[in-house]
Amino acid sequence: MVVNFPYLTVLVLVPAGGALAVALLGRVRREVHELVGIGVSLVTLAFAIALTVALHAGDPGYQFVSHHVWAASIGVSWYVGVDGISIFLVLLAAVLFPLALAGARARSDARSFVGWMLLLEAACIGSFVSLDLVLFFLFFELTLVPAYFLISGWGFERRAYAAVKFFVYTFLGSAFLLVGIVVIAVVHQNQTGVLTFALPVLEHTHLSSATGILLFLAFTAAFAVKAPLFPLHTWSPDAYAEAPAGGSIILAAVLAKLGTYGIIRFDLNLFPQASRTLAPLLLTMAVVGVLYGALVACAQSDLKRLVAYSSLAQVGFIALGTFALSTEGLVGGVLLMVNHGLVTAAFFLLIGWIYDRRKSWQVAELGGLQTPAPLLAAAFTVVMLASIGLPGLNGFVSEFLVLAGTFLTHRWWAVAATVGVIGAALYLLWAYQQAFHGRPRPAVAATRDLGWTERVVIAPLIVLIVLLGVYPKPVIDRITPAVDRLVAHVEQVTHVHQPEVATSPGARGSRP
Amino acid sequence: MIAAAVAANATIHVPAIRYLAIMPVIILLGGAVLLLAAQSLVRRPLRLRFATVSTVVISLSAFGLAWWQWADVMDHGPYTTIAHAVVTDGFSVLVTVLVTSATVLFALVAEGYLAREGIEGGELHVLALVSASGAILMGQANDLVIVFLGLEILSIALYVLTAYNHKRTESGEAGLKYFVLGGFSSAVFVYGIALTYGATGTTNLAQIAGFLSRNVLVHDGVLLAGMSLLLVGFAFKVAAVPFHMWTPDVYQGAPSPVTGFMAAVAKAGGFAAFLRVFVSSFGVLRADWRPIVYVLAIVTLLLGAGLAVVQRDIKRMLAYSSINHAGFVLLGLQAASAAGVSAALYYLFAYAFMVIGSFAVVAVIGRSGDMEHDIASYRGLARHQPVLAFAFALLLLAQAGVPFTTGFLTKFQVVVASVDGHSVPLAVVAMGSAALAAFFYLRVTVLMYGPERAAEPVPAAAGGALFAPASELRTRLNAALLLEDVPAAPRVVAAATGRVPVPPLAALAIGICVLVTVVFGVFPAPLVDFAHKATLLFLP
Amino acid sequence: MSIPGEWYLILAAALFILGALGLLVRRNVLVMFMCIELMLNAANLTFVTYSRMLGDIGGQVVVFFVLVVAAAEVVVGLGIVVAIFRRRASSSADDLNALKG
Amino acid sequence: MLHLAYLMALLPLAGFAVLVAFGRRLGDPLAGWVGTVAVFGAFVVACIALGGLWNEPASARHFTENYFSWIAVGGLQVKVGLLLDPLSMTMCLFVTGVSALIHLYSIGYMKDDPEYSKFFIYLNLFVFSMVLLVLSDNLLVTFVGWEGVGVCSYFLVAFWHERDSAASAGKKAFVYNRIGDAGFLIAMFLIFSKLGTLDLPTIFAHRHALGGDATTAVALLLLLAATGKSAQIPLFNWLPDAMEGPTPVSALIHAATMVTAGVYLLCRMNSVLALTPDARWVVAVIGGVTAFVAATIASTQQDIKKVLAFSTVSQIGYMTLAVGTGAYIAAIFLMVAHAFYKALLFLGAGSIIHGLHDEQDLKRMGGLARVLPWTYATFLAAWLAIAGIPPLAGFWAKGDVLSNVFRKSPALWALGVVTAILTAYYMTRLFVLAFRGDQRWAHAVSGHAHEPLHECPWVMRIPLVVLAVASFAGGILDLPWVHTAGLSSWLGPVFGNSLFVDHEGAGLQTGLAVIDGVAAVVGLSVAWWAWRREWDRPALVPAFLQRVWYWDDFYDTVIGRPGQVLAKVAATAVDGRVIDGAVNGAATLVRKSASGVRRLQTGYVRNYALGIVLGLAAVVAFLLSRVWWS
Amino acid sequence: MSAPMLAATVPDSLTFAISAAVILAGALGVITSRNAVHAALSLVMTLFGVAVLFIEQQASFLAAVQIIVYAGAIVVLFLFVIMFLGVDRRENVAEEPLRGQRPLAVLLVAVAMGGVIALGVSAHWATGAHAVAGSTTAGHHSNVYVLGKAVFTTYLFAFEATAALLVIAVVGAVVLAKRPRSGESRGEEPAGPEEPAVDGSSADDEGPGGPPALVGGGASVTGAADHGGAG
Repeated sequence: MVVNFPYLTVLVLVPAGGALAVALLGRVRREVHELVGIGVSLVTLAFAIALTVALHAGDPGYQFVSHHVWAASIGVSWYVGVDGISIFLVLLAAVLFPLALAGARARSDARSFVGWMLLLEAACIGSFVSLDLVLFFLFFELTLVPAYFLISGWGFERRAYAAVKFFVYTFLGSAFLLVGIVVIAVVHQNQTGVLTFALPVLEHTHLSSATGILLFLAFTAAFAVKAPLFPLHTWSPDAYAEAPAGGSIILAAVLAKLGTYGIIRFDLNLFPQASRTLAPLLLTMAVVGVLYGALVACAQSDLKRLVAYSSLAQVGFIALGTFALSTEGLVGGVLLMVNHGLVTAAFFLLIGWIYDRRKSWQVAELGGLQTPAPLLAAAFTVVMLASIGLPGLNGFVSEFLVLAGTFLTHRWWAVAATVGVIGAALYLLWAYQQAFHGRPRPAVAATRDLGWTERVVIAPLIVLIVLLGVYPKPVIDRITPAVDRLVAHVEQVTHVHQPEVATSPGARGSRP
Repeated sequence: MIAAAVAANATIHVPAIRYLAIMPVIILLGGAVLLLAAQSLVRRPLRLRFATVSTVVISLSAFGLAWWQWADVMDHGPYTTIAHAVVTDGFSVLVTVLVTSATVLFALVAEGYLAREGIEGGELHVLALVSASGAILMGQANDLVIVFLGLEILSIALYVLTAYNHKRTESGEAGLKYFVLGGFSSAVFVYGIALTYGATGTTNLAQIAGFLSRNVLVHDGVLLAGMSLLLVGFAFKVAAVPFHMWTPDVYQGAPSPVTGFMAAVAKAGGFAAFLRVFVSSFGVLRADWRPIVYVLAIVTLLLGAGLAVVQRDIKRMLAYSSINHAGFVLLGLQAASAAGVSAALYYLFAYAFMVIGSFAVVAVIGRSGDMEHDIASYRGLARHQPVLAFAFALLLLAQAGVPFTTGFLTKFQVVVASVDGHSVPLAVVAMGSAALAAFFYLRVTVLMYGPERAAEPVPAAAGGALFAPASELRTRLNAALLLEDVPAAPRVVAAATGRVPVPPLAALAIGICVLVTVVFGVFPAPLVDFAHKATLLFLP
Repeated sequence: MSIPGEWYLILAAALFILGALGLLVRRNVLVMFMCIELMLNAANLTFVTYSRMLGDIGGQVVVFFVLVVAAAEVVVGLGIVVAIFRRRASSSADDLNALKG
Repeated sequence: MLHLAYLMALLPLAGFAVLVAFGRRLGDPLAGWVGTVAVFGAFVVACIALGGLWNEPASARHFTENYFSWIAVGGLQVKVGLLLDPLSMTMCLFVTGVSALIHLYSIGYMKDDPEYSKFFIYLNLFVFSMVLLVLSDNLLVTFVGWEGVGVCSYFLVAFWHERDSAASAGKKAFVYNRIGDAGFLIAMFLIFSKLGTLDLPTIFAHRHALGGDATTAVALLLLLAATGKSAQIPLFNWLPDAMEGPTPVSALIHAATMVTAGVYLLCRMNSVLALTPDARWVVAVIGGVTAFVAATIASTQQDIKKVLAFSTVSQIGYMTLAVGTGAYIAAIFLMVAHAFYKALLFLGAGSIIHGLHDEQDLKRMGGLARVLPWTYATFLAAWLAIAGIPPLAGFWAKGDVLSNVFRKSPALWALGVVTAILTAYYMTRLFVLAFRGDQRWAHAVSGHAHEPLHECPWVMRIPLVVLAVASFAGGILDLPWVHTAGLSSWLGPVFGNSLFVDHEGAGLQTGLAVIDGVAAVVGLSVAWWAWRREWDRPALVPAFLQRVWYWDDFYDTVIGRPGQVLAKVAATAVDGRVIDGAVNGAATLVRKSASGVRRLQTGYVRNYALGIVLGLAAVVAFLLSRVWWS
Repeated sequence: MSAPMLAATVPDSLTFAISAAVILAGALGVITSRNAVHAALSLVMTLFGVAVLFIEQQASFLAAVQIIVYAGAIVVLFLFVIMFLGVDRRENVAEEPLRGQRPLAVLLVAVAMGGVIALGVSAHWATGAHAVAGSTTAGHHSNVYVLGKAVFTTYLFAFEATAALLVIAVVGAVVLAKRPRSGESRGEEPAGPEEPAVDGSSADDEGPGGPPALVGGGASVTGAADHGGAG
């Protein structure tokens, strides 16, 4: 590949341009808009795959970097690059958008829908590749706009409430983020005289512990809302439930990852000391989220809300792995982001299709779907089992890594979270039984099974779910160097080392 | 008798004048007067168009001259002229550019408005031109007297403009309220000048600063009293809480294009003088006034955003939002630094386009009579006029601070300035208020992009009986939050259906506003650099 | 030996305060205008006094401008009152409260 | 030849893949044959591997091979590989063997089921998972198999998903297993954190580095896992419900193979268990108590499969008891023997149910001996075997367990003997009620006049016969007096030092064996006498036992219902009112306070002026205060 | 404070005392008289008092302007409007419809008064630099000369800028007094003599010099300035 070609810039601009193109396309048949949308997102996917393949697996640093001054006088630059952590999130977004476009089509006004979706894709990818804090913030915030319009434009009954709640809540969270970003840049400027927002530079800012903690809290406020972490999650059930299927997919599978990604990328890099100091707090939030999410999910009769709460639990796992601050935990966390993205996307796709057929998400009104729609049921089963964390499917590997990594550093939190593993089985199987098992009523018995397009859309997800469960090594191998670098950075700053896990137990002494 | 007493040789040497410095003002004022005269020469049907074109031409010439000034300042540095009464520096040029462009946009918007309302328009444009010259004067004033005169030129013309639409009772009421309170605050302001004069012996800003830096008067009662009276005068003009109370009434009552003009120009002029006087002249005393501005900013931010949430009239809502924006600009002032000044300037500049564009839409949607300002009028707008709705949504979202619009950069820069000035809590409050503000901007977009009727046949999602209490609670909350349904009066609904005619010039103005907001949001460097170079003549 | 400036200044302050008080308590718009004039006069008196105390002509010049402003303000203000009066025959400020909230 | 061992897992997996892809097109019965052939292939491979292993010297019967690295992060290196030693070999043999037979049986049993091919998909997947569980050389990969069999069990129990009871039972099975899995997971974390590996040979080699407390914890956590999978107290009550699955499933998964995985796991980890006597006591007590409790319940059940299910629980209790006493070989012996006769019992029961058109109630059977001769004959062998009548397999295997227990703890031994009596009792009761006495099933077949009661087809008969032979002769695997040739010598090296070796004299051993035999005969006779003529004796089936010692009710009251309430409270009160309420409340607060402040905006210009003056006063006051207080 | 007072000459003291009394009485008259006409007349009283104090402080020209512009033009305009509108009815001053307005206002005034007095006792009132814009008596020139010179030098630009104010006043008066074209308003009948001077003369009177017709004092102001400039 050409070394200096701005691949990532193109990756961001392709969907953005696609959005513009769709907007300018004028009044043509809806299929044309949809095809253009799918085409553009497939091109993006091709780019993303090419980048993933070209990524040097062993290189922990940022790759495909392009750095242009954007607004010199305020120190902001167009500074993008990926490492093993972000590339898979980019890939995740690139995979899910075409599927969402193809699998969850708008009921009306396809042009705007496709346009917003493509803009959202650009914003999501932009967030994942940004290495400049302000640029990240820009994209991070930009995601709100299309997401907001997707919810309020194509959502369900209480979409207005959900959309505004989503927007304002996350906006409020990012208010702290913006101030935090500015503060660290100013502190850095006072130390070095250079005003910059570049992450690799700001990493070396010396922060007093009080400042570090405050900044950490400011950053984390935004990310925890976005993720969402307990107890800042309450926008998510509403938003996921009221959004159209495509919106729910992206919201839960990609957008929410911005929060956890932000924690890993920015909190840990910028405030290692504070991250370690406050890890018990965050771990507790995470564990409570895991258990609480499961508990509340048990009481949901609405499939979408149920998945929303299960997401809360899953995000808890991600945060758990992150703040375990061990290599295993972090790799698990990153992997879980990808896996949860795939699983949730599949969930919302399937739930969307169920809604198309039955006009309801209430499990009680679905009963017996498996008989008329075995393929749908099979797909749902696989996804459900992946979400439960069945070994051999993708969820398990990441969940195990997270828990094992957490156990190394924070034993009891891991134990508590492991108990949460039971919960997932409880509510998902209950919901599955309610929705799919039993003798179908006549209305249900006439339900269509998956059609060809639907099969084509869900198949890649199922394949990925299985593939990442059986052979996650290529992914892990690329994530690990970046995580190692991150952990080393944290350890170097905090002078606290993760318990060493010798590969050869013979070499081990007594463990702490 | 007096003449006889004057010695023959006691000639008066008129101070040197650099005409370039005052040329924009001269053009605006002279143009206004010429326009007034020429009106009578034009046949009535053409009068409106003539006035519009003239105003645009006049403002554009001033605009062009401002760029000449810019080149001059950049090449040769800033200077004062006419006995140091006016100053030409980057700051003043930026204000000039801002004000003249706002005037151009105002003229474009007003054209359609006047035609629709059937109002004679010549004087409106004349007054706007004069008012704009007042704002420019405030930007380049180097003397409290000039500030005062600029303020009055700006304000008195605005009183008239506010009361301009004699067909609306609200217009008159707003004009009167504005006038009474404006006169009151002017009196306060003048008294403040008097006390400052007594304490420093001069009204010249540079001399005040020089005096204060040479003499230790840090806790002089008269000086502080004078300064606080000046502060109140400015705070009134820029609508900082608790001196804001005229704003919603006046914004609502004034003709919609005038409201946009007022929000952009009066705020810019007020802040320009505010910044110059306090950062330059009273820079030495910043320890005294920064806490006040700090508190003012917090109250302004929160109250502006909070009160906007409960408004149903879009103009009132935008008025409160402008109060919120004033709070943000106060952040730049509070920083009392070069960064703060340029951030505030950038804010004012970007805001001018957003707010004029917004009020242009409001003027269009207001329909004949300029009365349809209940937010319910915006219900379903996106169905009929997607482009208009999109433009409005964009302008509102930009005001909320959405990225890749100038609206984000405005907030970003004042926050940077504020943090730089060690006022982190203030920055946090500001961004928090931005989230609150997002709420009401979104409310409008929710309506625009919502269904046309209050209730649309929604897909049957049978509510789980299990959670009846919770969902009932939610329903009540939604109603309480005015989110789900804004019950509209039948009249409004009837009027709101169907397309609203958009005058081409207004469309042009809206287009320019959107373009500026977006283009400089995506490629911020030119505008940001502009504001960064637009520093004050001197900083203590 | 003339009266010290302080006395003038205190008198001016009192006048200013009385003007403000009048603005707050009177309902008639015209009287409110007059109260504003009182306040402006207080400012003028202050300027002139300072001009004497500091031996500086500047204060007197400012008064000159204040007078012009006051005149212009009154013209416009009365114009507005007249315009409003066409619609309702009241000059009470309390009758104007259609815009609120 | 050992290098082919992976085929044991791969063949069923291939069968699974083929059936997923083409199962529906292959249809009935071709899909069944594909599945069966795959598993038979696995069995053949197992036999070949056995040959390979057999040829090695006893000390070198240990074959490992790595295939690919599954997870490699930091210290966690998980490779997918196999560990073939006599223990896993034995397991593989009977797992694939019994599975093959039951596959064959299912071809007949599942005939005409609308989801015929799906059944074999699940079955093949199950066999794959089970083999993976058994063969893996890494605890985490074992866990993969462990979960795999669990999920297959879920699928198969809920196979007739239109039945609510089946669906619920599947869910229950999965959730109970999941509780055990949490234990497994935490045990793995603990091992990993202490040893940095999950590789079995490495764990065994460095087990001493675990430290005392951790060892006990690991052992107890694995026990928790085992109680889930092997249906031991306190997690045993999913197994009876699991009988909702098709009968071949009950035979294969819930009798012969999967449920013994817990015991296998404990055997596998014997070297760790050996370090913690305390934990072993717990294992033993749980096993003994489970055996007894389940036997009492089995004595009172009306449903033929429920009786067998509780019998399974009881028998696995014996195995656990054996593990707890360190008699691993006895445990494995009983496991194998049990696999034969319990599979046979289930298949026989299936044959009956099949014949009676899904009638499972013992009250509506009786006198079947004449109608179902093949079933009757084979069932007879299994009955005697499980009852412990010499010289059938059950006698030897159970005797082996009890004689080991006796030395360890006479109290537990006594409990075991009482259980043995009960075992003979309930099996006899079942046998008598089903095959002897009056034919009480007329109405069951009345609706199916076109299809009169019939003996099962030959595909189902072959497995019955094969298993009957195995049940009859299974004892030869490990006869007490030929320790050098049987299982003991074969498995001995695997357990090494951790094996509890009983050194009691031959006399005592004989005595114990006699007591076993007598116990069996006593139980058998009592049941024969009590149930030969009567089929309804309420006095002998107390509600307490029928309701499973109120175990389900207890869980429901203590955990289930409070849990539901808790969930509902969390969803509505906590999430709705508190957390969401705080958010909405904040919004309402803003609105309310704004409405309050809004009232200040009266519209009266004089009020506004007052506001300005107030603000002015505040500003001036602040600044002047700086004059006076500075 | 009292010592300087005593040091002043008796005529000065008397003049000040009387003027102060007149000023305050006039101010009180403005804010208490029920009739707007009386208020306007009270205002004249105050303006006159202030003019006296201007003279007392050597600002004789301003005193003249004060009388001519304020008393002569502005108050006349007030009276004109009062009479024109016919709103010279009595306002019930004793009653205050707005709750809390009056007590708060009085309280604030009391506090402000106290503040002023406290300030007067403790602080220096005039701390500024002397004669920055030019001495009041530079070279023994007359007040008018000095004033005029300041206007055309230091304050030249401000002076020119006032032109804009006058333009606004003119245009504003025209706009506001214009009768609504389409008549939903009260004034349906042909326009009365509503400020005919404004309407008639200002339309063609433009330029920075400002229209003299608008305010009586306008002429004086410009006139005086012209005069100074010529001199």
